[in-house]
Amino acid sequence: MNAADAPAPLLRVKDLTVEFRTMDGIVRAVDAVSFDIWPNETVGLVGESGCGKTVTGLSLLRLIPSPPGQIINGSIELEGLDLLSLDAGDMEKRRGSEIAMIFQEPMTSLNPVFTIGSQITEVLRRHRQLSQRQARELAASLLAKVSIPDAGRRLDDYPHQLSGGMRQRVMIAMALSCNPKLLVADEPTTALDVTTQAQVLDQMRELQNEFRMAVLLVTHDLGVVAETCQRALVMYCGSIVEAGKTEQLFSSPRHPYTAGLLASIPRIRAERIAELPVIPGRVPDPGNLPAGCRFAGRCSHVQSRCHQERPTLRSVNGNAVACHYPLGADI
Amino acid sequence: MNEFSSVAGARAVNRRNSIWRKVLRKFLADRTGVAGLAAVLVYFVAALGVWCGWWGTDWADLGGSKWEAVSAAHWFGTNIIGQDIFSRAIYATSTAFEVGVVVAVLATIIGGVLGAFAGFFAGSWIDELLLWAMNVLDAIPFYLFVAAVAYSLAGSPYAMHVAMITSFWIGTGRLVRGEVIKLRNMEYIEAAYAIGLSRFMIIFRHILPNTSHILLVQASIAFVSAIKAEVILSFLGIGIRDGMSWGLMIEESTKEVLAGFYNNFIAASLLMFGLVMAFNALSDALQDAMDPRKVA
Amino acid sequence: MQYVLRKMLTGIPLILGVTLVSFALMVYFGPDMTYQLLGKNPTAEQIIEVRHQLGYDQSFIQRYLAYLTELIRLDFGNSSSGEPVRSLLAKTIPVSLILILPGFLLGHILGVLLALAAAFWRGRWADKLIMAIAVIGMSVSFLIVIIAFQILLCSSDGLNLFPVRGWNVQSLPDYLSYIAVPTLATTFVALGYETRFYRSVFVEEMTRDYVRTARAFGLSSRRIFFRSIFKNCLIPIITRVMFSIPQVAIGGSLLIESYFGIPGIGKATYEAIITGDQPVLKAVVSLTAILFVFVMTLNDILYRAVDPRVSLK
Amino acid sequence: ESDQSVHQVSAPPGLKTYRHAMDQAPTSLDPTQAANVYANHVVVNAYDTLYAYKYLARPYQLKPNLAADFPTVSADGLTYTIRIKPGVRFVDDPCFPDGRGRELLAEDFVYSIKRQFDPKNQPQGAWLWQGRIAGLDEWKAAGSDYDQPASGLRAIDRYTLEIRLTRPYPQLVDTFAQGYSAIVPREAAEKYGKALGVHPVGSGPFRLVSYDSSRVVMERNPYYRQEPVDLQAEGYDPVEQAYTGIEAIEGRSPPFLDRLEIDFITESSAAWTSFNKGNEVQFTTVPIEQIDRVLADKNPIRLRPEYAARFHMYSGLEAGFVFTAFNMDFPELGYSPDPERNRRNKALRCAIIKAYDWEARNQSWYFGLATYFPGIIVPVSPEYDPDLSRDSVTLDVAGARRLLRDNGWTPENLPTLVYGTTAGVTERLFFEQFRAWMRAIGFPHDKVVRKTYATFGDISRAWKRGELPLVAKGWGLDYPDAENTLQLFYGPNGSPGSNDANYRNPEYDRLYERSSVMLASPERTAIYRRMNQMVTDDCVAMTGLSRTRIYLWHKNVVAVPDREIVGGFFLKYVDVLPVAQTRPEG
Amino acid sequence: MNAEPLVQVRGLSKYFPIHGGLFRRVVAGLKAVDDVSFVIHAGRTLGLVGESGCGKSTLGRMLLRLQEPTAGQVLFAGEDLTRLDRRQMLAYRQRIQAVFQDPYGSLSPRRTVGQTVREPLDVHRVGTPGDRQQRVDELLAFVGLSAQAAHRYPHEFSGGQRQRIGIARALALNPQFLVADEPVSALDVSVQSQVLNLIVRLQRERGIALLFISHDLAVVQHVSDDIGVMYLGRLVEIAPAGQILTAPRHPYTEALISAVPQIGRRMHSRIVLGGEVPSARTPPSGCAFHPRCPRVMAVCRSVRPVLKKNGDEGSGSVACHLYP
Ligand SMILES: Nc1ncnc2c1ncn2[C@@H]1O[C@H](COP(=O)(O)OP(=O)(O)OP(=O)(O)O)[C@@H](O)[C@H]1O
Ligand SMILES: Nc1ncnc2c1ncn2[C@@H]1O[C@H](COP(=O)(O)OP(=O)(O)OP(=O)(O)O)[C@@H](O)[C@H]1O
Ligand SMILES: [Mg+2]
Ligand SMILES: [Mg+2]
Repeated sequence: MNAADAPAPLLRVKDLTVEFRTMDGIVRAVDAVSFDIWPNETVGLVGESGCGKTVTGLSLLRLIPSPPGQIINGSIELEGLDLLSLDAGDMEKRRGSEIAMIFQEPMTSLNPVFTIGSQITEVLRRHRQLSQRQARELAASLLAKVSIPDAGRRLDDYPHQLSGGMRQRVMIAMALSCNPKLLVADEPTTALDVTTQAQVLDQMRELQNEFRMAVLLVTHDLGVVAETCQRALVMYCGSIVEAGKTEQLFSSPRHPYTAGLLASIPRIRAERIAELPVIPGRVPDPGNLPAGCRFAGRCSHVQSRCHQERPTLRSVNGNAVACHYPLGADI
Repeated sequence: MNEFSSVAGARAVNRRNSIWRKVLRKFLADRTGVAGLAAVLVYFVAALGVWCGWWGTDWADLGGSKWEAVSAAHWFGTNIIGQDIFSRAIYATSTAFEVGVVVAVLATIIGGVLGAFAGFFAGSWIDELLLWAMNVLDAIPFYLFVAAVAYSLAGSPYAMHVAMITSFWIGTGRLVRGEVIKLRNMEYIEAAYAIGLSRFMIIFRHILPNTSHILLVQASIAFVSAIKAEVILSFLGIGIRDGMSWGLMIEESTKEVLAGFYNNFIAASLLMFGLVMAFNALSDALQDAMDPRKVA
Repeated sequence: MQYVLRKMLTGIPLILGVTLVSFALMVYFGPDMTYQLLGKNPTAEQIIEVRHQLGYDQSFIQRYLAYLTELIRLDFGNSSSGEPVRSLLAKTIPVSLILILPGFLLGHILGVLLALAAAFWRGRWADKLIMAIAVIGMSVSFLIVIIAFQILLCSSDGLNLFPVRGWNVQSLPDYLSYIAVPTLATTFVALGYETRFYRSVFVEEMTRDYVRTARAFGLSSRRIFFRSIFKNCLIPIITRVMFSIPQVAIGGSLLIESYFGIPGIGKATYEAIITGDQPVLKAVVSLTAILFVFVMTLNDILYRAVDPRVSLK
Repeated sequence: ESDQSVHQVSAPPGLKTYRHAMDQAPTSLDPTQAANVYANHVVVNAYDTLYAYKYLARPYQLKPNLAADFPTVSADGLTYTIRIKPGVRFVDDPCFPDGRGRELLAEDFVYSIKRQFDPKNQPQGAWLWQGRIAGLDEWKAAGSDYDQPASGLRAIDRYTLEIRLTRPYPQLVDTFAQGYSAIVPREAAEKYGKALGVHPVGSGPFRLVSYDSSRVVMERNPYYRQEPVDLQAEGYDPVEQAYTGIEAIEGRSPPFLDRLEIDFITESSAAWTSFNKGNEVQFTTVPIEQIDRVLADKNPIRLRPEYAARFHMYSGLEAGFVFTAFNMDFPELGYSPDPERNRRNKALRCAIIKAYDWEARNQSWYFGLATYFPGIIVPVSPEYDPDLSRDSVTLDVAGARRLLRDNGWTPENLPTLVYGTTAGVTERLFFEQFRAWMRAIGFPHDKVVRKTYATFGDISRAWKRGELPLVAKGWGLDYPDAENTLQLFYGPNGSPGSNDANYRNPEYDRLYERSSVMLASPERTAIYRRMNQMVTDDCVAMTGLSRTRIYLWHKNVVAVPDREIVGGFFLKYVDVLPVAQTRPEG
Repeated sequence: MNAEPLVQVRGLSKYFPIHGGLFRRVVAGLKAVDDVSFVIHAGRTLGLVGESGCGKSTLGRMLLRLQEPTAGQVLFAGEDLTRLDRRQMLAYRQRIQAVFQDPYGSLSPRRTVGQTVREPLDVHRVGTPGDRQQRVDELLAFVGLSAQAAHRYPHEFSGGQRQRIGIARALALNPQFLVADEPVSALDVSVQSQVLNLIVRLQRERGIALLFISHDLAVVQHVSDDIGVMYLGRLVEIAPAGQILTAPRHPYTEALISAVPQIGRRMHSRIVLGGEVPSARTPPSGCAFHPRCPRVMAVCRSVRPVLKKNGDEGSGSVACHLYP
């Protein structure tokens, strides 16, 4: 296992491209996305609705619904092994044990007609040689770990008997159960109340340290990223437009989109301001993307080059940014 | 900051009813569905011709002798009293459409309206009453119910229609009710209340139009069911009274097939199979195209 | 238990409704038996006499109330052939049940199996083939299937394997030979509908979020499919099976019974309708209503057994 | 305890079983309901009647059955004395004190006829004796108390009956061959009440095993009286009937079967298939649609060799006919107070009769095998006149059109012809054919309409209430005497009686009344024929047609089947040979 | 504060029946909203925050008379709305309007935007049909949509645009009071601010009083003059916006503020509440917050605190035993 500062990343995604065949033609939901994740690191993936966050997360586990979706290009290397080259059965075995994913909707993500105990033990027994009793005991201890009171009895509860926060914690317990190296968490707290969200995020962070896994935290909430992630990736229209260490990215964003996003989120301020800064316009239609920079239509610094040429990700002052004219860069 | 014109306005303006357009586009992409539609249209033209008197007019004439074989004069031969089977089969097409359309339209309207009322007033006595009525009618086995209606309205040529409508609206009613219970909690209904719309206006302006996908699909199912039921009912002697239908032809044929005369049987069952098959394909494609989860 | 009781109580209005509607249709406005009971050269006086005997000269309310008291006593007297209705039912219902049961079970079981296959290989050729056959099956009229099967399997023009008609069952081979063709025909026709219905249930369930969750934790698709999804699908399956029981038990076999000349309840009822045999009709109608209420209750109980979300409410 | 539904055993091997097919199920086996051949097939085999028709004689002839002899009739023709055979026993049944059938006595006959006058039984046979046997109507009016006597119907001792009539009734003995007059023991009727309809207790050749809407199963009545068959007396015709092998039963006592099954198979195709299989029903009437496949020749009727090799065949005309009468009470085409209109209406009716294409009907429905004839005396009646003019049954479209034109009928003023039928397919095609014929003489398509009725009961109601201008019906003879069809046009029989045409012709009525008390004689025949001519001349009905029945039965069955007049009498004479002996494999 | 407030809510409560037993009798009441009182002055905004299920929407719906209160009064310009019958209420519907949460669910998918915006005008028969058309165009322009938009269907618009259509509909009748139930919660961050700006603008330009419901304090504070905090059906604190954010008094308010994720702050400073949000079906005794409260006292378990005016330190009220 690699140490956090070791040069070899845990996950190396290169040029990942995912397309969907839809009624409106082919939609490229993820377009040549590349990024790395190092062991025991939390990486935030932020962006607006529909920019391809979930699809990116799903493709790491090869769970893109197919048809209509298909990974058409790129590689996903987990500890040097290209997941895309595995056969289906092999991949199945690695899901859960090496790479796991949890989802946004705690209400529907658990099977309503089985007890949570049986759902957790099923996962446990799939990946480890355990007896039913051992699995059950382990499940109870996992539930206790995610601070579910009275865990032993709760195992016999059905999902609908739990609150949203508890369900999400059950999901986390399931994710931890087989000790994966990478957990993809797709908006795990978005459906929860703020106070519950705080609880769950706290818990995730603690457990991550205990179990030493890497987390790819998918969210649209910049605040959450700022508070929990070491590094962040900002996506816009299927591509990563900026990436870097969280503090630096948020304190001195290079991409106009990142900057606009940061400015426009309402935050608790001492003074009421007359008008929030906005990013004008809307995200372009995924089936009808502009030729040049996809943000060009909404960008306040747009120049003619932006309409013709697509910028690629390059390093600017420590951040990686895909912009011809990054902010605060001296060109 | 009028970004509307910059992004969406670039597309053609005033494309009315574009939700239906989207449905249409999806539908047209479905090859079996389109083939079904084409076949249904062919049948429809056949039926139309009968209504307009272009063909099939001699279905009641004794134009030949008994059980003539297939010939240029009689494409499907003649029946036991010398009537032209082809004309009768074509004429029966119009009957099928008549029965299908009358039953489908009325059953759908009744089911839609009553279902919408039940769903809208779910939990109240109106709903209870309508649910009760649905259960009551559901509890009576279909063919027995139809037979009972047919015999109690004996002599009326529409007994069969009445019976089918009375039983077919229930399916639609239940589906619409379920959908309306969902719709009822949509915020646009609340918005309509907030504006001051009366409940009736809400039902007719906001709720029913939003069940149109169910109504259309249900109507197409009712159409097929009506045609198929007609055959069995006519066989049982409680279907079409005067005129010609595939059911009557099959009824005629049940004795003939053992005499080795298959023309009535083949003509009617093939034509009917074709239409039902086409319509099934059509309604499947419609169902897919109109699935709200896949549309809006 | 309390629940069952409540359910049964709510069944009372249903029974009243069913009996009222059917009474009005079948008995009150139904065929007039008078003229069938008259001789070849009747007099006006005899007509009045027979009408009185049959109770036709009473008001609707009187007759309906009389019917309800019969319903409470569960005694409907004698059919027009003179046979006590009870023994008529005791004779015909078992026949209908064992006649229709194999087809009923086969239709549902095969339907579920085919639907499972189609849903499992969704989008592949197996799915397409199964669904194409299902649509074909749905498009053929039951009547045509019966006629065709009878010619093919029972007549000397065809294979001549099974009896054409009748019901002379003393042993298992007898039974099998008599039900073979009806069962084939019913199964053939039902299969299309069942397969399609169940497939859509399975497919719908396959798109649920929890399936994706299970996959994300590495459970095999087979296991997800046959364990997790299947249990969730039990509810619509149970509902469909349950609610087709009254239909097949009383009316569903009508066509089969009349075509194959099998003395079952469907045929008896149909004949009672066309002749206006009131006692039989009353009994069948009451039975249907009671069976329906029973099935509804049973369905709810099973529903609760399967779906934990319901049982707590 | 002999619960019948329980031991519904199939034919155990070794039992001699005959499976008969019939196209309809009886609705009840109670003699009071024995209104048709279907019921009679069972009733006359479960019960005894005083008289019966001879097995083989055609035209039909009566013979004593339970009666020891023909009745002794008083000179005025009003008092009949009948002796019955002693020692006849009812079958064993729990209704009898010790479960053993007791002896049948003259009193039982009295009781059984009274049952036809007891409204509780909803009897259908009373019309045969109403107003004829003295005292029965009074007995009914007094409350139908079986312990009260009826003056005209008495048992003078255990084995002797005395019947007194109000007026001569030459057909009385025929009525005692009907299922209606079958003899029921009082114990059974009282014990079973309505259920007697499914639980016959009689003294006939067979006893019931089981009965439902698809078949009846009977077994030999072990007590049935031993009466060796005398073929000569039964009217055996060696030339015509020897092929059936019927001589084998000479001198033996019926019944010869251990077990008799009658399958009620409504669909003739199903009956045919079942028959052809060889191991199911052993008798069928040839379904009309099979004629071309089965017959090599129609005149005379001959089977194709492959069928002739396997089956025996008998063919003959039915004892009955079909006809369509006008309801004369409809002023649009019947009697009108206006003499001018009356005249035009008659012309209209005559034109319709001319347009009626009996030949086409015969060809399409009966493969040309039926016989159509003018008037209402059917060919099997002894009084039938083969030389009658056939004008009224000959298609004459031109003549019909001329008649209409000459009498001022135009498509606009023609009345609408409402043709009532039941819902069957044949009925509908009959109608379509009729409509096409009427269109040929100028009726617009929508002036010939069909009105369907759910059941035969419902259409009878419409007829009896005079709601339909056309009455299309069939009539099966109750006894072989033209009186049985002539009464169909007798004025006082008007609706709701059997004269659905409501034909009222004083002259006809006078002749009918005169002939109805006459015994068969050339004089009576002449009167019958005059009446027949009147009906024809007045253009009251399109008539008539008698169908040819073709019966087939397996070669191992020894029988001459029949279903006319009463129906079912032949069953007790049926014998079955071991299969191997007779069945050539084809 | 000057003059009479435009909206006064007094002791408003809503209990939903809980059924049980053999005949489904009502066995208990679910207190979705329990004895809530506050006022809103013309042209001012009250922000209402609280966690899911605490009764915010129910409260909003009662103000709109979409739901009948179990108890209490809603005075609008001095008139008690809860007493009006359907007909009388119709007149007030013009003056009180609503904006809803779900940009997808609040517009009828089978009606064009024009029809939707015009519908209130048609119902209340405002002006001639020509006037109405013109008014629709004006409204669409006001919310930043072109006139062509009127002919299109909702699904062709983005969430933010739809929310603006909803606002246009609410403004059609020139209301004096607007209830906005989570109008931006379903929107993306970059669009959220567009809509928030619009709401601020219409409030400023038209002087509309606003009840702004949200679960997100950051959003609420941006538009509100005063902020009310709800917990399990009860108002636990209400105070001017600046004050509540800088000096929250109720421990729940404190926790809520600290739980909002903030850029430029690491998690350590946060107050994390233990336990789960209790269900409104089985509310805890005493102060409903006590099982989760970091500063719980013995009295909290048994005595339910009432909403009391803050004595000295600024305006506002709080319901907590910490502040006797
Ligand atoms: N099953 C699918 N079929 C067709 N297109 C899809 C499908 N799933 C995703 N897409 C397309 O992929 C794009 C990215 O979707 P994705 O779900 O990854 O967005 P997201 O960033 O997770 O958004 P959100 O914040 O709403 O969850 C969408 O624009 C959508 O058009
Ligand atoms: N029609 C109803 N019948 C029964 N209970 C209801 C009904 N409507 C709401 N409730 C209950 O009332 C309580 C308050 O609901 P409400 O919708 O007002 O909460 P909310 O604060 O708006 O929540 P959210 O943030 O989820 O929108 C909840 O516990 C809810 O379950
Ligand atoms: Mg997503
Ligand atoms: Mg809410």
